[in-house]
Amino acid sequence: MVGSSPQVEPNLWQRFLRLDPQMRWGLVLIVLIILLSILVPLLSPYHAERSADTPLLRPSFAHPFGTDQLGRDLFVRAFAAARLDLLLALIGVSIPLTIGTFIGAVAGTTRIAAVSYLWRTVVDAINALPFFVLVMAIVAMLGQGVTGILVAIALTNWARYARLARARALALRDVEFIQATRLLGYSGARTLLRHVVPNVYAETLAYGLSDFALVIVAIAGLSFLGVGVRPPTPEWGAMMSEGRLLITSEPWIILFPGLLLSITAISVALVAERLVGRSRGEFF
Amino acid sequence: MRTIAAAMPSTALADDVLLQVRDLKICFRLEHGRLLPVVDTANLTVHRNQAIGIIGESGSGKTMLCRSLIGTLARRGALVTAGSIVFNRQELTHATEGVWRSIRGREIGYVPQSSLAGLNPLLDIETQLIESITAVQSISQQEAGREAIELLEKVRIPRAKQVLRERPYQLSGGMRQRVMIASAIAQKPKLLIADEPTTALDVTIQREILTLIANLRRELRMAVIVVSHDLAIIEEIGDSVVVMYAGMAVEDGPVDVLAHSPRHPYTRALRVSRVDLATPGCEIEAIAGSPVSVGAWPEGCRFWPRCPLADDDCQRPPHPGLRPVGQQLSACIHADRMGRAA
Amino acid sequence: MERPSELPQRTANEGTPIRLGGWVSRLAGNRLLQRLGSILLVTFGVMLIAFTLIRLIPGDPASILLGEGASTQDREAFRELLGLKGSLVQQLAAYVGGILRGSLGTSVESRQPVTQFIASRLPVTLSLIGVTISMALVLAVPIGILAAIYRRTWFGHLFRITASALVATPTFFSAVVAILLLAIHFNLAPVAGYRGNFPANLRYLWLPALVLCGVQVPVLARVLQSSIVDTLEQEFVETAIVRGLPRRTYVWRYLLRPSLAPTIALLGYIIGTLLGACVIIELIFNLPGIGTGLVQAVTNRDYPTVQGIVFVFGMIVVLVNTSSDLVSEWLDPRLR
Amino acid sequence: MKRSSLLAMAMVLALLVSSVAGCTPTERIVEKEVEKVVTQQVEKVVTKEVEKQVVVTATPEPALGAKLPIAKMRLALNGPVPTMDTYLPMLGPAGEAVLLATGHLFRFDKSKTPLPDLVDTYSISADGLVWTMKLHANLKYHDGTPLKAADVVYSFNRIKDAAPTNKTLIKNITNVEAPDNQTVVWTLSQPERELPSFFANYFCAIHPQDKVEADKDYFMHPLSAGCYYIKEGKPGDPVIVLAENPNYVHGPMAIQTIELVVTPDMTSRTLQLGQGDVDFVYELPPAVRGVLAKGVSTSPFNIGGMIGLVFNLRMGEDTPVGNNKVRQAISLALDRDEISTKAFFGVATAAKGVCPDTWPEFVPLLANGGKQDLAAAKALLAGTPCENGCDMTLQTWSDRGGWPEAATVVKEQLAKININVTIDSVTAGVSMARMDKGDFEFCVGGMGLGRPARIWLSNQYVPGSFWTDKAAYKSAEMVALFDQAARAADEKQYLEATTKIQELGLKDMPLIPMLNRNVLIGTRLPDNVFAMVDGSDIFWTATMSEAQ
Repeated sequence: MVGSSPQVEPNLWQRFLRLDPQMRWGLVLIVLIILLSILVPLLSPYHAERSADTPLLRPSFAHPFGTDQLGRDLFVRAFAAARLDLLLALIGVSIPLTIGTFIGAVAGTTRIAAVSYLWRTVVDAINALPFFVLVMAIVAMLGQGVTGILVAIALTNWARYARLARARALALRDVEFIQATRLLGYSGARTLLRHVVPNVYAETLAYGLSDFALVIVAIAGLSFLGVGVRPPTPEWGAMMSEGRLLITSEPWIILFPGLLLSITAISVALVAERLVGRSRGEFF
Repeated sequence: MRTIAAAMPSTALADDVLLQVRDLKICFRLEHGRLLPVVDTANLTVHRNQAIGIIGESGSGKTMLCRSLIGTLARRGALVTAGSIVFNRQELTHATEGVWRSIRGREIGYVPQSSLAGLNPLLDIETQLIESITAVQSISQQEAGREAIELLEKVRIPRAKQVLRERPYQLSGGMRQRVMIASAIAQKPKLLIADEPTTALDVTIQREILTLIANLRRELRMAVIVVSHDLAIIEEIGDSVVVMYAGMAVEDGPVDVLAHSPRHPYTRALRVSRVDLATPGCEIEAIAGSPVSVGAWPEGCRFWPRCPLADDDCQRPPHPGLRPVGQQLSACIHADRMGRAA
Repeated sequence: MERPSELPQRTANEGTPIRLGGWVSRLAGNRLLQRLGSILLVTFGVMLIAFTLIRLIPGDPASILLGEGASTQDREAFRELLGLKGSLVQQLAAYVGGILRGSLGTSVESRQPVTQFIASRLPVTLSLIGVTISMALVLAVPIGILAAIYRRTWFGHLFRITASALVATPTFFSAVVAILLLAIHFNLAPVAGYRGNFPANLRYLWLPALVLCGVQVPVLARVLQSSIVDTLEQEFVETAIVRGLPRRTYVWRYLLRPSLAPTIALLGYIIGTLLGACVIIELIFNLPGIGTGLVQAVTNRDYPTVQGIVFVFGMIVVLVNTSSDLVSEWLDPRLR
Repeated sequence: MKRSSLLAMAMVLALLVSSVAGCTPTERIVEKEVEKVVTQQVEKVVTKEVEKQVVVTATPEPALGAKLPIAKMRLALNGPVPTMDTYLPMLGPAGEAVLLATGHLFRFDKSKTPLPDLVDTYSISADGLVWTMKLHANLKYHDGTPLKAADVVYSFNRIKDAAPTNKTLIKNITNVEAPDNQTVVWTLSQPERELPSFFANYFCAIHPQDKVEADKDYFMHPLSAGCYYIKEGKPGDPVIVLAENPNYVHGPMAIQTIELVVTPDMTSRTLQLGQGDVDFVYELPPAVRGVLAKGVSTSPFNIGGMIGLVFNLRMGEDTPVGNNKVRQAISLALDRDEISTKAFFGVATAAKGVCPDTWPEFVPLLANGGKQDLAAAKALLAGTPCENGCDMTLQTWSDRGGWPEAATVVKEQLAKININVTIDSVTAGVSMARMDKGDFEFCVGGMGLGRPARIWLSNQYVPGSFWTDKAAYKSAEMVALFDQAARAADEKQYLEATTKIQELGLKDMPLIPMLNRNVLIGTRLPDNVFAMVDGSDIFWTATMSEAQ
């Protein structure tokens, strides 16, 4: 409105400064953890799975996080674990995101009445069941380990994205430009692909970020119960369950991986909450 | 705070003046501390048992003026930035919440604008009335019950006993408006402010509500302020009229005087454009242009862009205030010229 | 562990439009029928999911559990035990029939009926959930009100950030910290274990419930805050202010009661996250509930028990959903 | 806005950091010295002879002996008690409850010798084939129903063919009958000097026939002629309270009530002991070797047996597991001392022979004294499937303190003779089920169940018993040796036979002994009570007379 100097494209740093503190802190922490999870295992002299020193050393300069029962350096293991957890969570979110969005969009646009009944039984039932319980049950059937977890999370999480996508697609159905496409004689598929899915995708993507925080915690939770990734592979949940034994005498074994997991989950959640809040104009 | 306010030497008030609003300025609080004026130099005087009508197009600030009289500006994110409100010899512009709470309901009754949704949907009518009654004096429940029935009868609601037990969604629009008025006068206030009491009702019900308000004024010897955008209603109920335009009072005087000899072009334009008075078959004059939007008020007299008598003097700041012309007050610098031309 | 941002917004004035002009009298019956219908559909859905769980096993479950060396006769008996006989439809019919008769199959590990295993453990989980919900409501209501009234002050911002941080904190980490601080260091609660009857078991349940509240209270408080903020904009709240009603009546009758109902309506949805967290908390605090039962069944690959527990979890969610809907509609006619 | 988000971040971090700092108050410093004291004493005691079970009080001031009888002792069990019916396969905890709350003909004492319990006197015929046992006069169950000899006959016949272990002991019993209410006569096909220890185990509990057959879930609240009976709770409950049996023949007991608290999770058991919710915990995780808290003393205890590697001989000679030379090489490649220190913190000591080194039957037969000899191991591998590297899967029990760590150390050691081991850590229940079906390659196993040595050895080498069936080891020569031991007239012949058994065992090597199965027991009990309570994993509590 007020005439001012031509809007110069703000570079990344200026745009970063303009973000509100919650978003800024979140991003800083996430980037920090990702950087460390790449650098620490590379630069550190110790190997994540082989014993480095006498067991159960207190946190010292040589071993910032101390050593566990088998003498392995926990600082390296914690950040090696970060790599695995973040990777698993990334896959654990992206697969169900794409499947769920597509199915939801299709279910939202089709006119077949039976779809809504089928939907109410299958998808609402999956969403009714607690996420963690269903994932554990599927892992029991498919067998433990990384693939088991990823498939279980995909089979459970797609329903949440599908429901979101369907709701958005239904809302879009009577929006003018969708009706216009039907008037212009576009085929159902073309409307769906060119118009509905991109619209729905914007929303589920934002939701996917807040889901990312949950999936990291779920994966760690599974391994904590001894049902997910199994020792001796470095993984936050497994490390915490190993350290739980010595909670009275050497509490840092369980607290440091837990702290890292919490900080990652919290920072992703804080960033997601700003994004999701803004993109859906939702007050929370 | 209360005591200090009372001690302030208020201007020499005739003892029967109940409410005196002088050059009031109300602004909305925007982000980064910026203020958007909505009401600027509003003036109003209400005597005991007097009925005042406030007329103005939407956006003229009349509702915000009423809200400033009952102290609910903060809820809307607005505040009084200048001028004074003296009610019953008590300065209210910077009154604390405690002071306001002692005035709301007891001294000033208020019927909000869209009052059809003004009743709590979860409570039945009886509880909501008894709440208002027992807010001021602590009397027993049966006492309050009887008084509630009395109130309903006073506002002419048939089968009062049965209505008490019903929930708001079970009543018709007119009935709900009557209950709102009943709960407003429950504590026998000295002044009743009704903000567009009849807008959402159909015509037949409007007549009943207006006669009800007139009767209540007489019975309870209370002053009444009725706000509307419909001149017919104002003329019927009000002793005198205040015409608001773009946040300021442009004319203030007795109803009949303003009816036949308005001293401000806007008041005259309003009269002329009334549908119910138009003689069939001839043109109805509409006011030129469109109502000015808040915050974009022109310099000088704010009506000059739409005023047939406008000339260069009108456009020069400062905007003219109310000054006595004949039997009324007018904010138009050519007010006396208008008297001759009509 | 659901995300608050994806909770459906069923606050008073957003979802069902308040029909101002005279309520249309509708058939109460069809509303009940409609609800019953959707309950049955979701229940059947849960049954279907529990049923397909076992069919997810790659290869033949009998050979996985019995090993290659088992004789075909043993294998057939085992497939019978798992209910894998006959065509898919027959199996489904047998499974649903079994549930209606109240049997969820027999456990592979202990050869006892699954229903008996669950029945002995269910009271523990239910009492944990009960204590957690009541504790969460007691804590969330005051915080929600304060957060709503002071949302523009520093308290509002602090609440928003801490809430989203707490919701994202992994429950098992906060459990470990709670045990370290409250149980071991300050010796306020037993470290683990459980004792049967009602008043005695509260001593074992309050700490796990507090840890669960770490996630439930922020979610509930945020939902309450948003519904109070909506109520604040309502007209009848303005009437209450204008009447100069006493502060206590104003807060309780005009601020809290109209906002409680939408919060309770969402309680049913939040229960899903609570049950998920229960599994881990039961393990850490060693409470013999169906959560530890599930972990045990999963590690021992006891398929029928896993199937039964998943079904029971589904039923708890459906039950709580329905009852929270009924309570909220009874509390607030606008939601009907 | 900026200030508040900083505040929130600081608050969350402060909460988490304080929890770490929270556990380094003065209490930790006290623990430091005490820990030094304990570790020295642990080495001193273990190297000496564990047999004497010198009780080590870790806390500086020795806890005074409590006045007997003490009211209550709370024992943490690592699993629920499924049923009180003895013949169902037992897993640890159920054994304790059954032994305490049911009547037995004989009962083990502290040093595991079977003493007559319900039996008053017994005599053996010259040819050792007929045993006549006389029960005590007017024996009663805890609710007063009289106990008759016919109950003994019924109880034995009921479990005769279903006995879970040790067919060797009872396969020679051909007949049992009760001529009158107090005498029971057993006829055997072959002399068996260890018969009383069979009756002292928990599978042969005495129950009245009419009551058992009348009530479908009798075993949820069985009658007890033993030292305790179930006062509160039933099998499957989280807490079972055993009260002293007023009609017990040798009563009254030194401990009036025993509370069995079911805590499957090993960490929770340790924390409960530290917190004082529980007085006695078996098998503490060795990593907790230090003192948990004031008033808790932990001491190593040989629960009779070894920890070793069990091989699945069902796989043929052509596979790494089935090949004898590979197994010999693995035994040589193990550094038992490193496993002991790393995985068990020195609690379970390195093995030198097949039996625990404290037993009379012990003979140091392990090649190279059990020490690691990589060169010899590599030489042995020549000409075997593992000549230039092979893969093997090692199964371990995840709920036994120190076992998963032992598996990890074994994996690191075997990598030196390029045998690549992958670890499969499962719960004991799953592992046993898999081993029964031969669904494993080799597994970390614990050979417990105490003495006598011949029975313990038969457990590993005689077909039809626990470990032998799992390893599917069949050797006629071994069975002949065991018969010879059973018939041994005197101690010398008996020791000769057991030594030959051990030599053959190490030659065929179905199992590789690794460590003496010392377990860390934790207790808050006063010394004199603790002296009564500890015992092998078959539990023993003293009567008042024995305690004095």
